[in-house]
Amino acid sequence: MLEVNDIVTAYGKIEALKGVSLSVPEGQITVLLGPNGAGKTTTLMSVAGLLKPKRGSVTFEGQDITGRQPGTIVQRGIALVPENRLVFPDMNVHDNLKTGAYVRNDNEIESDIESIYERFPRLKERYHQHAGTLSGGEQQMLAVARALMARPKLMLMDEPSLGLAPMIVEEIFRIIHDLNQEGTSIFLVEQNANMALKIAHQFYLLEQGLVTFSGTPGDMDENEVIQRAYLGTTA
Amino acid sequence: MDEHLVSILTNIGGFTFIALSAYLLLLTGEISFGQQAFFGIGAYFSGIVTAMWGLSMWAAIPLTMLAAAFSAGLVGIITIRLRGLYFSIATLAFAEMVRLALVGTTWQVKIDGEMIGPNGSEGLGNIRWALDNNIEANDFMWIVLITLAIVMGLFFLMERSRLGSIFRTIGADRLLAETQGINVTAYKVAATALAGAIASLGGIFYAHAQTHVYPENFDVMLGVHSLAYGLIGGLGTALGPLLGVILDIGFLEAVEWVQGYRMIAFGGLVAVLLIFMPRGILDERRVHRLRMAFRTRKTEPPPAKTHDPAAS
Amino acid sequence: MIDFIQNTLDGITIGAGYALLAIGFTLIFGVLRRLNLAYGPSIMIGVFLGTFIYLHFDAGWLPVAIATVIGAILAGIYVERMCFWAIKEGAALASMVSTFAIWMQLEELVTVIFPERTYKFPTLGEMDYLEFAGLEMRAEHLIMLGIAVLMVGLLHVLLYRTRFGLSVRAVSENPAAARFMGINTGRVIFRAFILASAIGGVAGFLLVATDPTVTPKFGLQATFKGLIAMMLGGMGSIPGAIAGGVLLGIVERHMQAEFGAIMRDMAAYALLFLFLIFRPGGIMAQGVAAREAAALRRV
Amino acid sequence: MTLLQVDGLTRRFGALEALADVSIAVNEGEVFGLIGPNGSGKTTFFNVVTGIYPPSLGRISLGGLDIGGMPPHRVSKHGLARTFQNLRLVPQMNVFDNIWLAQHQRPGMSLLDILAIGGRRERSRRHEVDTLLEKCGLADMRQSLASDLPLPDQRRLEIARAMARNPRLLLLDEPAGGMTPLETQDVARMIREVAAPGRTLIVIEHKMDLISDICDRAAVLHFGAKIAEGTPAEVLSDPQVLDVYLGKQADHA
Repeated sequence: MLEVNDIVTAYGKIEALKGVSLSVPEGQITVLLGPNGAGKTTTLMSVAGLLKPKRGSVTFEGQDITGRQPGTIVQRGIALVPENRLVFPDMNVHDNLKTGAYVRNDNEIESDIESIYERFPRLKERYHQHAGTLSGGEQQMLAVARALMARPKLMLMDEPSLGLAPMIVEEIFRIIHDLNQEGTSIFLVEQNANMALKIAHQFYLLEQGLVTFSGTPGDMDENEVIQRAYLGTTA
Repeated sequence: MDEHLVSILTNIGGFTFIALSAYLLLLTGEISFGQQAFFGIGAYFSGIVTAMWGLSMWAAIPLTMLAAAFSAGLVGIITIRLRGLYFSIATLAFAEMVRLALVGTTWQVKIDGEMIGPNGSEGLGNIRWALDNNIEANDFMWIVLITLAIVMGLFFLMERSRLGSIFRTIGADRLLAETQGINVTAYKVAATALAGAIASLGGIFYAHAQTHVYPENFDVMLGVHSLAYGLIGGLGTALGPLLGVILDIGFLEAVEWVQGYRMIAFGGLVAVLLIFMPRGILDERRVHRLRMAFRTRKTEPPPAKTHDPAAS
Repeated sequence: MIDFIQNTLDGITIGAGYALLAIGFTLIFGVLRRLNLAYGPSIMIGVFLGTFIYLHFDAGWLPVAIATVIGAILAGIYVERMCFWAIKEGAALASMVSTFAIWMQLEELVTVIFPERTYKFPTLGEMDYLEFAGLEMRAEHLIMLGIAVLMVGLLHVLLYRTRFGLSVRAVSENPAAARFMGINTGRVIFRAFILASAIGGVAGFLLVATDPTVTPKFGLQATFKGLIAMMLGGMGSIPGAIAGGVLLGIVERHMQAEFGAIMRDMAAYALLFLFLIFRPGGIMAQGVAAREAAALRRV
Repeated sequence: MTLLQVDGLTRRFGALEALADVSIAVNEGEVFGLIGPNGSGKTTFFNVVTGIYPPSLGRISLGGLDIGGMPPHRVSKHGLARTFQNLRLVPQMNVFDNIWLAQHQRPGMSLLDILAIGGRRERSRRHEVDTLLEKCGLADMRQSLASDLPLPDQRRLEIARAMARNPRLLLLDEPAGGMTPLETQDVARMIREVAAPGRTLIVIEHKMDLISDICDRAAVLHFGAKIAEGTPAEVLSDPQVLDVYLGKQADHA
């Protein structure tokens, strides 16, 4: 579904990605693991059109989307749940959801919001509240719901567990799992390797801007994955 | 020397002081819209000292600079908690209050049958120290330019000392400066006071060259110009503000055909320049490059390196 | 007592004009986080375009108003392209100085084309005073107040009921997150600029029409009245801009009536200065929690 | 002998407890590791100790002196220096000046010394900077602008700058963040051979091999609370720590 081909993305002179290739198959959960500073977020940004790769290509459903405007990419069906959630704090929950549907022109937005409320009753309870007053878990839920409003075929998620208590993390992962069951493909960046591997169909390991391993969760000893992904040790 | 040229050079000198004062604050990361207040205080205070009290300009200079430093320092203390735009607007408000206070102030005494002293919007006239002492325009120009050279020299020394680096560190990253042990509050107040004194020096010369000053001379236009000079000329060296002043006053006053359309040409020029050089012509990077080029030609190579495996 | 109420009433009217200026300022500041000093001068271009239409075609107030708004928008676009679009993000100082340079340019342009000191501007018609319980109000002031309230209402609908408004609010709150949602921030900024210029054009027209002379100093006045009103209310807040504008109008009016023009201006700046020192967040200052959150993001 | 004694340190941001009743004692001359998942409060700990945030509760004493709630510049006068996780150099100054500037905080520097541009003492101080640059492997880049350096060199420059002040206690925040294993080994050597001798260090790091390599002792933070302390080997085999990393990792960003 999504093919990333040998992309190089740089900040000024510093290359954060030194030729990353990976693919995300339709209907699956693909996880990208790696230590701090490995280039995980940069990879997501390059896919979502927020950073322009210097080299290489990104194709989605067979079409080249390298360097396209973020709006175009969202319209094609790729939505992003950013790191640290980044909800709009002074907007109420309802308006936050509407921003997710910004690229859409149809008139089913309100009915989609209703179905979001059915899925997340807690957001419905707080639909008039400013997003900044929600708890961390609720904000994460809102960020996921907001991305869903774009009716994505593929969701990019950047560390959805960051900053959340264990119980909430489990809930978020359950949501991700459910979404996938309903047919949305997921590309998930995580530091929480243990949780991520539980729901992943396949995973990649990114170290120093290069993919150093790819396979299914059974392919590598879990402790080694955690050592390399989380701690960045080379033992 | 040609009379026109003398007046241009005197003006360049006078306005470079206020440009330097805005530049000093820019180094510490603050944008002041209010340096014209201290330029104005300098003009009025020194004018009062020489025209009303009959002292010489040489006595007026230290007195005026002290008064300006004191009032600027006070403003610095009052506004110390304000950052960024808030500081800029506060300085603007202060400067406008000073200007309006001058408009509202009349304090005249009779000296030799003439009424002398600030007279509201009619300003302060009869600042005749230079005329009374037979100092011709040409000589006065040299007084201004030599003083400017001394102040610029002090600026260069400051920028080579740790003080300059401390100011730049505060400007680049206030939090870093604090954790580096820099007492940011104290240095900021010091910089504000120093900048006030330097701006007042410009005011002193302006008043004594013009012999008559008006409150409207010190409106916000002057303040924003002084800020723009540093940014046009470049924030990498004290030569930047001078270059900015020369470009504005020197170049455009000298070229006849832009007369009357001066700001149309200059405004457009500056806007275009800032697109390509957002930190001015002589910005930090260009100054660094020039310095490197100069040094490698002139002095020995950097100290021989010893082999260090960590460097590989 | 009657005088006091009368002055307050007049203050509110003039304050409504200031409030519109402040709203324009705050809209631009909201989406850009940079200061547009050329805001007043670009409105002035509109006002002079209106004057031109009036002088040469003897037009009525409606065509003049339309010309004023169009002129302000065109000048606003010029400012946006030169000072914000072309200068990269992060160079806020360069942008600000650039708007100042454009200000100088526009002001000189106007003085070259309109060499006299003042020009006449059409009024909103010859109308009577309305009297009520000893208070009087010029009908055109009432119209001005009415239009200002209408503008605020329209703006509210625009910002809270439309897709464009949603995008403006999103970019103001968090440009990065807005980009993630597929919002083209550059386009939103451009349109917000046009909107702010149009509001400014209306404000300019109203302010000049009720005091029907025009001078090239109008740009400076508009920039500073708008800036002061915005800062009094709190940067980036539209209710704040309205409150700041009205407060400024009332204070100015009372000071003018009691102590004259110099003290009126002095009071405006003193009020601003005191607010900055003691309540930098403006009338609509944020709570302690928000500042704590900001501190968290600092490191 | 204890150099840094932290007792019951708590720091709240609104309803969030970024540090919850943390007590840590670091001995003179020790290299002490501070580990924990992202957002567990490590950097907040540094920020409170260096005075950027005042503590909500608790005591911090450096060599017996209470430094809790002091502003950063005064804390730093008492012999404390730090580096930053996301690098805070003065980008438009060259490498030499970045370090040279830091000397201004040393004992015995008067206003005159701050204004000095020549003289015997100033020359010897400049020489010290060059010696430090060589020790840290930065001599080649002496004249380069700090912003032109690659990341590992920028991190080394930050450490060198902190050392130029001769601090008693040096706090390093992810000195090997974003580095390759080889670069990590280099920086570990630099810390061991140049920074550690005669000094007390606290190091935040995610890379456990670096912690095991250089630290005498370490503590683990989780949700702002200390959950383990001991030698790196002890800490890394602690069942609770393993649980945090390998099991229910959770954060508090």
